[in-house]
Amino acid sequence: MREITISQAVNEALAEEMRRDETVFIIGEDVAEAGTPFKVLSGLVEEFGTARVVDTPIAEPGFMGLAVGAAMTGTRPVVDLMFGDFIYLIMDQLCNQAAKTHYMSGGKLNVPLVLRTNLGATRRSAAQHSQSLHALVAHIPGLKVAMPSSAYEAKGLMKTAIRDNNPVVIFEDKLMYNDKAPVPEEEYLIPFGEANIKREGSDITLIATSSMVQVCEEAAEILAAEGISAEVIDPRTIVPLDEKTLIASAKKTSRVIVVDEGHQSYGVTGEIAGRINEKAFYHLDAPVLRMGAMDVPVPFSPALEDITVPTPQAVVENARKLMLGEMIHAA
Amino acid sequence: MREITISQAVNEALAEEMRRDETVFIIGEDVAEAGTPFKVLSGLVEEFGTARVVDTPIAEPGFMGLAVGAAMTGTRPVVDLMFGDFIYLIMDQLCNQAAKTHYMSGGKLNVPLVLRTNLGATRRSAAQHSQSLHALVAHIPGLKVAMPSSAYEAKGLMKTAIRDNNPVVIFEDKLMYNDKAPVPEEEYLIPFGEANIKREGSDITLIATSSMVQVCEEAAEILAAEGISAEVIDPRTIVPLDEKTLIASAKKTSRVIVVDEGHQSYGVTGEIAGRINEKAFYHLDAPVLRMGAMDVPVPFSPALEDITVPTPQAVVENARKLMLGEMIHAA
Amino acid sequence: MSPSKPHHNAQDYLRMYRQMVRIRTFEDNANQLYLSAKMPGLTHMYSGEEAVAVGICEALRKTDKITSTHRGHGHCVAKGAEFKEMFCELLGKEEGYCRGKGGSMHIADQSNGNLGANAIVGGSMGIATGSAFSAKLLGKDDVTVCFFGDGATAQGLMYETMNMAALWNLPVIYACENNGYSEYTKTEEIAAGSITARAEAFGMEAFQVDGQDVLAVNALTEQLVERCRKGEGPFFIELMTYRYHGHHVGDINREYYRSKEEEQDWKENRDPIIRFRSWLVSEGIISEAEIDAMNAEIKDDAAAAVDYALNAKYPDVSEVDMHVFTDVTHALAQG
Amino acid sequence: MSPSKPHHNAQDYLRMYRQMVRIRTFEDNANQLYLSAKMPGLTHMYSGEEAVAVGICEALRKTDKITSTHRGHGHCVAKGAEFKEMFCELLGKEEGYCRGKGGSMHIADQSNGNLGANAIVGGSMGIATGSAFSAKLLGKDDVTVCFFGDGATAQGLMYETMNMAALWNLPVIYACENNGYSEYTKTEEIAAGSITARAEAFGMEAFQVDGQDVLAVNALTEQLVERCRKGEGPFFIELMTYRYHGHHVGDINREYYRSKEEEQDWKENRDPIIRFRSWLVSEGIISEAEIDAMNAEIKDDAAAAVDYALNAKYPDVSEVDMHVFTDVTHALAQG
Ligand SMILES: Cc1ncc(C[n+]2csc(CCOP(=O)(O)OP(=O)(O)O)c2C)c(N)n1
Ligand SMILES: Cc1ncc(C[n+]2csc(CCOP(=O)(O)OP(=O)(O)O)c2C)c(N)n1
Ligand SMILES: [Mg+2]
Ligand SMILES: [Mg+2]
Repeated sequence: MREITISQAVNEALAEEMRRDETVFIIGEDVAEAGTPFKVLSGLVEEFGTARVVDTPIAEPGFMGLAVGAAMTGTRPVVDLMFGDFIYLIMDQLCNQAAKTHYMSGGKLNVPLVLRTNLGATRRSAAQHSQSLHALVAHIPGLKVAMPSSAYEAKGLMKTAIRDNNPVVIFEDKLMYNDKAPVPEEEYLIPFGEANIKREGSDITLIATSSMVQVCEEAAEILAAEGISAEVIDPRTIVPLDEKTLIASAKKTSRVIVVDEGHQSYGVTGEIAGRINEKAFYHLDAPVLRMGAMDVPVPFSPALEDITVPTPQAVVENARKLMLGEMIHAA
Repeated sequence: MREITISQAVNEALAEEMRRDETVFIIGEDVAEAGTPFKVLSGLVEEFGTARVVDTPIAEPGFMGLAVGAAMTGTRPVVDLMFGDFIYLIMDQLCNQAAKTHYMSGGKLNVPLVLRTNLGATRRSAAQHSQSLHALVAHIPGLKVAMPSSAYEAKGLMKTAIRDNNPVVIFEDKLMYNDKAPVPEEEYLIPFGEANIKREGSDITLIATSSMVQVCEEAAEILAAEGISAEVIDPRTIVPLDEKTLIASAKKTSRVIVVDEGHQSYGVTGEIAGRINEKAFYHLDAPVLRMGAMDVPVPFSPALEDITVPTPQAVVENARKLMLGEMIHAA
Repeated sequence: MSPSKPHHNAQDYLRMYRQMVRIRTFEDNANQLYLSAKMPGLTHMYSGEEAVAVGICEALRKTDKITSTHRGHGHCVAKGAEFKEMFCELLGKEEGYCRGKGGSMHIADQSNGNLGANAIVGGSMGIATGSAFSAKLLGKDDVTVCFFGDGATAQGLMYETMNMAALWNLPVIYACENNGYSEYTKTEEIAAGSITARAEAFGMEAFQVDGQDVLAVNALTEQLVERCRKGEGPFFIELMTYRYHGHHVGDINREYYRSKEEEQDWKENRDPIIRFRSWLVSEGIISEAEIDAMNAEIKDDAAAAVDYALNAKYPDVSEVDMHVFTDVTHALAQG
Repeated sequence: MSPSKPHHNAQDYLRMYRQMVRIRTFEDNANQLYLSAKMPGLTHMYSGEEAVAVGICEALRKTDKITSTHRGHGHCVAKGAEFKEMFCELLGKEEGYCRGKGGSMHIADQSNGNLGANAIVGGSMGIATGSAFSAKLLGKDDVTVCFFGDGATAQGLMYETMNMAALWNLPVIYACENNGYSEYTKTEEIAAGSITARAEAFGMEAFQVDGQDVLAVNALTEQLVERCRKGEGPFFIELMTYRYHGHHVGDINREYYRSKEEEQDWKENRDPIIRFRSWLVSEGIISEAEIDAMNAEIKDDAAAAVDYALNAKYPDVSEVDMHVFTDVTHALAQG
């Protein structure tokens, strides 16, 4: 199968959906001629014109609000938020408006909107351009949250998101835009709420989101060499969350590590660990371990930044500990 | 000891600290003559004048940002955010600016600021005036988060918050402003990061925040009548979190329910359950149960609203299940 | 009163009058429901501002859109809503416009183009602008009116969206209902400079109009709507008006922020309904007796609707996790 | 060039010149560090805009405050910072102004009243306004200058804070550096109407000035700072200027959004340093040879600082969880 980058995958998904449905449009800063700073949207304005690939002023709350209204009245906006860190600026429009409109109207108004943004540290972009804030939106009922981990997912989830009649937030990893993966030429969609078992294993389950999937796959390789068989699961969407697959794996391996690039406290790892503990408790041989990003603002200095996020080595070490039952003494 | 309401307790704390330190000022909408819609600040403008009790336009991002700058330059703002739901509007100033300034400046700039706001449903205020959004800020490194559960805590935590050199967010329960509790005449402070064991018990631990403390105390009463001895713990601050006290109790009782009024998914209950599971796993007889508010926008209709938050009855039922080991079958 | 426009006929005038009275009557009943503790929560009365909503909405088609505010009953009635579904909504009943899930502060009526009240002050500026954007993209000539208060002019969102509307010539009219107060604070204490100048600075034509004169409001709006349809939008209107009640139904002792005399002056000398009524009679369009009959009929309608709503049923508890998502019947039944 | 102000003496002029050259030299080195892959991340060059930062900051005292932007090296130098600590910060070293934790986009120098660069466009409008609020509350006569770009005028926060500053007469000057572009987009495509009119609509005096003329910028600022100290603030200045490089150091192929000819025109005909240099020489304040010597000395200083910074050490990894809170040494060691 041909291999394409995440960047190309997202671009293809958007182009295909914009061809299929002329109510789909893209709105955000420097999305047209510039094709975004990450160049993900290159070529789209040439095909679809400036009426459907819309450059905005630097007014995130404004164009997010505009998208909510547009979505309520017959179009399907794909909002481009240049950095995930800017999500703080649009929280009201996203969480008080988009997320609640369908419910508050008793099911009469819909907000079919996609918010495309990103996450990920270690790009030397410092504290306001490096955050992974997906947990914030996952906490708010009414929003779906997708976290592609490869070009295959990036395309399939984006197409599903655009066709969804609810607000969907997609977090791409800004460091992975050039990573390639096999992507079929034929059209496909990836349903929300279906986890992907990236690698089967029997000794320990590694649940990982976005960028952390690759980290866990590397960890699994290392562990395999040591005779430890790790299962790697990518939930793909954290809302809805495919609890069933995660719990089945936990019951099978009886040891689980949850790895996510958001801050560890009050984030994604707590939720997933909490659910597994609750529903697979009597099958577990050890506590579910959580590995998030450090609870510190992302430092600029490379010497510090690199140690704030989970690495394959750190996952391996924790997996070894779990296998050896070392946690018993800790607990 | 005299009994005063939460409203009076907050008012006293502010008045005392404003007398003690003339750099403390209050800023927000209708805080002066009106004393806020909840009338919590009545009388303060008369004593401290409009220079220190400052009515603003309806510009939450603006006055929050103003407070950050004021805090960086020698004053100690207490920001009044009328409803906790408006926190979405100020997330950038709170989380990108206030929370990160000390860190980003390598320790050179401080932001000694208090954000006073509220939480709590069942007031018939519908989806945009009823949210309990403390988990969002607890996720962001650099912010401390206090959740008073009675007049005693409301006063002591507020005074500590004002003297803290970091940004602190305090969530009051908007339905409890008239609830009375014994509060000493003498000055006292409540240190952050120290949980309060509201009621000792040996069979099961109920960890509860804010409004849910009372819910759990009621549940504990009912359980006591059935011969089940419940320990009720109020963490008082969720950042910093007094993990030690929570874990010690979990080890003692071996059964835990975490009860919080924020939405259940990706919120506070997952974090606390996750930590207890991780650190008390081998002492637990049953999975840690989580009870948050339903993952739905808060409905207006009383018939629906009342069932979205944990009640004493629901806590009792879950406690019974845990005691009977019913979770075994479920798991 | 402003001179009538030639194409208006008696029916148009009478419908405007009727709609204003319907709003006032709706509010009187809502207030009564609050005072008798039959309504859950609080609500914000539109009484006194009727000429604004009616003058504007009578210039709109059904397919034109509006966005509304926390003080939204007037907009909802003016855009075509029925008493029964409105009272049911205010009481949290299943037959309400939003199945009781929205309540007063979120009432919406998409069948008549009302995209909903909003409990976030200024929160609908983006929604209205987006609705206008949609119309343009889809090639429709629908216009959107964004209602908001003087207090909302303090929200930055307004300037962000006005900038985009002006850059892209969107068919949207920003209608600022300046009732002199933002909660318990006078407008001059929270708004520096000039409100219309702010819109003009974005290159937008801005107008100030007497919001107690339904014909003036209507004539201006008709003009601007027409121009919007031709792609000459956006526009800004500041409507000078007054709310008779407190900020909400519970705001009863309010002399610390405004005087009884001021209230009385507006009610007695500038009431939009009284003014329009005498004009209608003096122009010979309707007699006093006919007007009284119309008023009585509206009163009866409202009473019947209140009665119906009080006896209507609440949504079933199983609805609590419905409508979280469009494609999932019960959100909490999932995984 | 604008006429000199009487109270300026040769030393003042020469300091202004020196500061402009220091900024240009700093940026040339920073760009070089990027091009040679010695600097982590990206950075935004101030070259071309020097007269803005210098003209303004030379009108300020050390205790006056500024807030800066993503394009902040110029403000930092102009407000008194040293090359060594600045280069250390850009390279993430322990001796940087922020111990390497902030980097180019968050560089701050509180010792000279620089409250910090900000990577959120418009993000410091509130901070600057609050700093002015503090000064007023504490009875100090310090003034705060808020630097921001034309692109930032699209952010609603600006209007919210200008409204409060105007209502409360705060001693703050909003300095809009209009360099014609917001990232890869021309200002006219993202700003409707008039930028100064927007400030004026809030009842604020607003000025437009040639940002390539350091004396004009300085003279206007001195006047406004003086008036701010007397309680006559706030003020707004739009400074017409140009950035020579791309949006950031990596923005190299940029002909799709602006022409080489345009860039050349600004560099050759409107360069603030060249213009001021010839004025200084023609006025007999300094000779060409003396200027060349000054330039060379600055070049050497910068080279030495770069060298120092390249060899300086990174913060110890144990610093990663320091400075999260003021009162906790290691945030992650807790609980
Ligand atoms: C973002 C936000 N801030 C504050 C409030 C609380 N609040 C509700 S109505 C109101 C006053 C609004 O004044 P205005 O816009 O003039 O409308 P009016 O009530 O006069 O019709 C305030 C402050 C809110 N609902 N939303
Ligand atoms: C809130 C926010 N939105 C978008 C960006 C990305 N961004 C960084 S600089 C910039 C352009 C800023 O333009 P302007 O304010 O004119 O400053 P200039 O770069 O021209 O100095 C943008 C869009 C950002 N950093 N913050
Ligand atoms: Mg008003
Ligand atoms: Mg610019």
